[in-house]
Amino acid sequence: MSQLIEAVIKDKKSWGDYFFVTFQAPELAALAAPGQFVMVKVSPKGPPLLRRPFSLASADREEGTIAIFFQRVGLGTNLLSRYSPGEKISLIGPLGRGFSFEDLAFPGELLLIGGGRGIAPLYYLAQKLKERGLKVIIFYGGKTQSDLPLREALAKKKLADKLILATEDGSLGFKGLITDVLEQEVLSPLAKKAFVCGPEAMMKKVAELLRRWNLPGEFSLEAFMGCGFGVCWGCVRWIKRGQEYQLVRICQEGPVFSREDIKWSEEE
Amino acid sequence: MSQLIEAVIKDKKSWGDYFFVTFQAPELAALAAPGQFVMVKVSPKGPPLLRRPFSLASADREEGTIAIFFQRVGLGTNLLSRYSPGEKISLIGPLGRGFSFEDLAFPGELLLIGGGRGIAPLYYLAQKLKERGLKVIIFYGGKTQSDLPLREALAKKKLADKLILATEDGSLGFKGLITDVLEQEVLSPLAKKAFVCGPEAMMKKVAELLRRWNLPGEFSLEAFMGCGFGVCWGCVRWIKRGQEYQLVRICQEGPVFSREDIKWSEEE
Amino acid sequence: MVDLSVDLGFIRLSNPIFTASGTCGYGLEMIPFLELKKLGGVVVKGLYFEPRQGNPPPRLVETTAGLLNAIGLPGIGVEAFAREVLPQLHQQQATVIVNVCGNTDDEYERVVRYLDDHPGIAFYELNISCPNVKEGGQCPALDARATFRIVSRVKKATQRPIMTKLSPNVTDITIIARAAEEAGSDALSLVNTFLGLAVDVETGQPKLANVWGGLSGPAIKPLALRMVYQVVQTVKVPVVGIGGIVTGYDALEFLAVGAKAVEVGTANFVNPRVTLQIIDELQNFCQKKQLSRIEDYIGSFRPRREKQKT
Amino acid sequence: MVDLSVDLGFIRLSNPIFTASGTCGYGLEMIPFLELKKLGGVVVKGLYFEPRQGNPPPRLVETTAGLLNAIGLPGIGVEAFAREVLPQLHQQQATVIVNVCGNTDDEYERVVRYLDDHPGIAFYELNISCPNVKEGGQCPALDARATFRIVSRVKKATQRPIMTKLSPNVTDITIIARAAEEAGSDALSLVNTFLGLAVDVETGQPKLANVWGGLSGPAIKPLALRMVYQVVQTVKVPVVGIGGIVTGYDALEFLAVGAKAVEVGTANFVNPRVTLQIIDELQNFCQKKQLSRIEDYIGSFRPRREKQKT
Ligand SMILES: Cc1cc2nc3c(=O)[nH]c(=O)nc-3n(C[C@H](O)[C@H](O)[C@H](O)COP(=O)(O)OP(=O)(O)OC[C@H]3O[C@@H](n4cnc5c(N)ncnc54)[C@H](O)[C@@H]3O)c2cc1C
Ligand SMILES: Cc1cc2nc3c(=O)[nH]c(=O)nc-3n(C[C@H](O)[C@H](O)[C@H](O)COP(=O)(O)OP(=O)(O)OC[C@H]3O[C@@H](n4cnc5c(N)ncnc54)[C@H](O)[C@@H]3O)c2cc1C
Ligand SMILES: Cc1cc2nc3c(=O)[nH]c(=O)nc-3n(C[C@H](O)[C@H](O)[C@H](O)COP(=O)(O)O)c2cc1C
Ligand SMILES: Cc1cc2nc3c(=O)[nH]c(=O)nc-3n(C[C@H](O)[C@H](O)[C@H](O)COP(=O)(O)O)c2cc1C
Ligand code: FES
Ligand code: FES
Repeated sequence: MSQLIEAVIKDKKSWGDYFFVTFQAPELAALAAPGQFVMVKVSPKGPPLLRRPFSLASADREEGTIAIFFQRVGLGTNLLSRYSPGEKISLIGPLGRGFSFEDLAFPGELLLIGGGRGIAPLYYLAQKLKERGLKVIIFYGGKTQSDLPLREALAKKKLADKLILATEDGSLGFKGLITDVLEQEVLSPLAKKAFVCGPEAMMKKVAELLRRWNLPGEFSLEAFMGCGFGVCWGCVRWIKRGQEYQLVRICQEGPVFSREDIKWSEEE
Repeated sequence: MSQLIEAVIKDKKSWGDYFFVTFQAPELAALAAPGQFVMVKVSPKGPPLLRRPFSLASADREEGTIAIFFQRVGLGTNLLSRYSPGEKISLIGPLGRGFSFEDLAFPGELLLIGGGRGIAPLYYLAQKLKERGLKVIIFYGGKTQSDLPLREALAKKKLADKLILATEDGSLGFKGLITDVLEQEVLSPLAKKAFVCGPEAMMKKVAELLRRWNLPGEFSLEAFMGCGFGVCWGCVRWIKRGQEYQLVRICQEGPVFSREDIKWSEEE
Repeated sequence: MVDLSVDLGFIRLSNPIFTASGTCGYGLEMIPFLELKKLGGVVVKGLYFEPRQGNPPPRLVETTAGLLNAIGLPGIGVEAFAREVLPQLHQQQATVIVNVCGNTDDEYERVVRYLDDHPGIAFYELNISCPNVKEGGQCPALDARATFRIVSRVKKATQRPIMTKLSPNVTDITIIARAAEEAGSDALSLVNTFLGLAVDVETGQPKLANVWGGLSGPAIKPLALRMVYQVVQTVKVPVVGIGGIVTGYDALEFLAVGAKAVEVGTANFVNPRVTLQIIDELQNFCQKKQLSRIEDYIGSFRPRREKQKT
Repeated sequence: MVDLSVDLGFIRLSNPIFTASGTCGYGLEMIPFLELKKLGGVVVKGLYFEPRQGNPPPRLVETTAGLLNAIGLPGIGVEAFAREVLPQLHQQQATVIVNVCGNTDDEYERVVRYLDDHPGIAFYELNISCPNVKEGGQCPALDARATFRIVSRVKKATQRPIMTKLSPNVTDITIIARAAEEAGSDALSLVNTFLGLAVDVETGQPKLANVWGGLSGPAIKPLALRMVYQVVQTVKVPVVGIGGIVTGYDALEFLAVGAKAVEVGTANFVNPRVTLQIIDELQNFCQKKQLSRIEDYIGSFRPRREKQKT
């Protein structure tokens, strides 16, 4: 069950336009799972009027903390980036349905594929997968070097058995799209599933590859959200339910969906 | 000529809900006169949408600074109270017509009568009057002790030859309204003029006394202001022009008006 | 303790604060955040007879202090509603108001006839004012005759009281209000959303897939309040005010001009507990003003128009 | 260098950005902040034949992202305007548009007849849509026949082009737009303010002495934009868009849907240089988009309505 709380900012790290903010929020930490998100009131009185959704990038039950990792792209994220530790902010969460990984077991190998800020939910997921002793291969791509700020934390915390980086300008890791790298990947027979979050075009390309490889995959989708908790019906997307596509609320039945349920283009 | 500038906050003092904020604003300091005001953009994107007017509480040509003294009463003043030295804020000023004191000379004696935040323009005026060697008697009233935060600065800077304080609850100075004190005042034959700013009811009462005493007086009036520079016609008040009352823009032809030109009630 | 209950004539409600249709789902989604029985009423999402998908995405655009929506009334239809939702709402002891929709007069009638057979509904809100279904915001509430026709027909078809929800996109809302009243509407609610548009200047495309959308939120409050006041002055039936309400102060403005109750919409998205906060604020206001009943405040607006000088 | 000039048919203007009537005084008050000749046009305060005091104060209330005004068109009258203001505007090389008001059809006619004798006016904006003069927001622009009548009469009385300013407080603005066009209006401008109300809940009094006021500012932008688009689709004469414009992005939305120019109102109060900033933003936008003329952007809106799924 999700909650509406006032949380105190405990810590804040930043790299250019990217921010990692930790909140003291034991009520949410107790319930959180990777792939879920929170709705954040970035400005007490607005503008913007509405909350903004951010995936959980971490949650620690013992510490009673949760964290988000976000990129500054517009008004809301700009305001959010200005808060300092000690300040309070209103959160609703945890919301939505996260990744399914409970049925995965050693010696399974998982591909986590994140583009830019899309690394956020995967960063949390990787922690959980490593706790279960699974092998985690992380593909982390961006336009340029500065779009991959979590690479050091991923390495330091040993969240990836293999960390593959790619930048479009070649400033770090492979030069090109992360999907180019992925395409050249020789899939291990132990590969069990992929977890994906990133820009729409990237996710679409990954979905194609997974289909080709016949590998199960889960995608964390985005949509502009009016409420985040299922009352406005504003965040819908075409998702397969039974035999047909329906307009399904991302915030309620997602944001994580299986590859084969997602309608990737008008033609499908 | 008034200007639109971005000014850096140089200094900020506060006493409870009262704030004295100094801006580095040489363009405005060069033009400022007591009784004039500035329009302040308290929030870059709003709300509130509109600027807020504040009297100049000081201006120093050499330092290139101006100051405002304000009370926190609503959204705009609340936001304004949160700025810190070093931050920038958009100002328009100096605006309006200030007090006339150029024709006053030694050994003239002036009464400055301020209620609460109404002390702001008088604080500036007192500086100018003292520079001219005039005798200044300041009446400064409020609900309670904490409404008179400028009393110490007035004393320290020797801006008043006589500083008379009054509080409604008697916590400081005379117990009662500042107008009660004023009423008991034995007017010196040297008294030349009164300058008044404060709540409407107080100003009305002072106007009555001045009429009785046949003493010239100037009042700094307030009205909700849309623009502050004369284009919206939102700030009008009934003011005598020639033989009849007209609806005159406070921001353009005021905010300072002579007692006998102001319509104090519907009946007049 | 202040008595916040209000009398709509056909029903007395524990307080004048409802959640507005389309902004609290079927009510159940709000349960994590508030006890539904604490609300004066819960107006559930617009219901057609059949299930519907609604409009394609994107369905929402944020504007300054407003929200433009073109949801297009997706829904589960009356059957699933009566079977799955109503019993749960009943268990929560919610005062349920169903927002009734139809593509045709006939469909409105079928919806109420079907629902009349199911207990647990306090009354109906007849949604003849959604701007997001027909091209260019067309809806029956733009026309007095269409309003009269649908309301009369629904009135005859149901045992329950009906409240007709009006559109603000009209020259004179009092004409439509009167038509609804004459057709037998037991109450009126207003306003639904204002027809608006937003353009993505980079692509030259509309920001909403449906092109048009309905504007709600704080931006519209002064306009909604004006219309509620006009309608209160015109009709005898109770009026429920809607539009941009976020705080107790906002709700009081509507009550002052004579609304017997108010619905809170977009504000629920920002703060799902906002309705309870508003109820608290009404309590405090009445206490401060030494009013023992909120009904003593309703209609207290005294518009003294100053003599105009030209 | 991008060519920002726009052609209204009867006049070519250096750029599509005007200051809106009532929000830049008589233009002269803006001189401390900007060079008037840099603007596409300066629409001065509404002018009646005689001087007027306007409405009693309070005349303004701020709302969320909006401003409710009941100024009531105070002004110096045509004589003082022609004698004292026009020569100064001329000296500033401003493109002057006079906002023409009247209590009667006759007064509108007298205003333009009088002003026709004075040089230095580019064209007239016929204000038939001010909600702050008559009780309850009544004005000719609510009615197609009244609109037709006044516009025809003024058209016959003047040598100068006229642009009719429409009210948004109507069910179907295209009907009024067509009436004005048929009556000979050379252009249309829209929107004037939306009729609104604000209540002081402490006193139960209206916040404006005039009770009603007109809402302007960012709050109304999506509604104004929708109406401008509807009118552009309906008439052949050029349309000038107004309502809530603050940034170049806002202006571009109106140009995209086909407005040939825009007027900036309330935003001037917050930032008296905003119009120049908008002009800069248009420049930059065109450069980025490699458009050599802003006119290539005007009307570029392509409303692809996604097929609706119900
Ligand atoms: C379930 C979910 C989880 C998310 N998790 C994260 C996260 O962990 N970290 C993170 O950085 N971001 C995340 N996002 C995206 C984040 O919510 C948006 O970046 C944010 O709302 C933008 O707000 P803004 O006010 O700064 O931008 P706005 O001013 O609203 O918009 C700025 C620009 O971003 C575009 N934009 C806005 N929202 C979206 C969106 N949802 N998708 C694509 N483009 C958009 C706008 O079109 C505009 O061009 C998530 C979104 C969803 C739906
Ligand atoms: C020429 C001029 C000079 C001023 N100089 C000063 C000054 O030096 N120091 C200072 O503290 N204040 C001064 N004021 C008043 C100041 O502008 C207001 O207090 C301020 O605008 C309130 O803004 P807000 O957003 O905080 O309050 P809001 O949220 O707008 O209002 C809060 C409360 O204050 C009331 N209020 C708002 N404006 C006024 C007003 N103009 N008069 C009376 N009540 C009002 C409202 O009705 C409301 O009850 C001056 C006003 C004018 C017109
Ligand atoms: C996302 C959304 C969905 C809505 N759906 C409905 C609906 O199904 N039926 C209806 O009568 N009104 C609907 N409305 C209108 C609201 O009930 C309400 O009339 C309007 O939003 C104005 O109130 P507000 O400003 O408090 O939001 C909807 C509004 C929004 C924002
Ligand atoms: C204070 C004020 C005064 C106005 N006076 C006039 C006027 O004299 N004539 C007129 O046609 N419109 C008048 N208007 C309407 C504006 O010209 C404009 O149509 C409206 O404000 C919407 O634009 P905005 O949202 O950019 O302000 C006035 C608006 C305001 C806010
Ligand atoms: S964001 Fe409101 S239903 Fe999903
Ligand atoms: S505040 Fe706009 S004219 Fe005075």
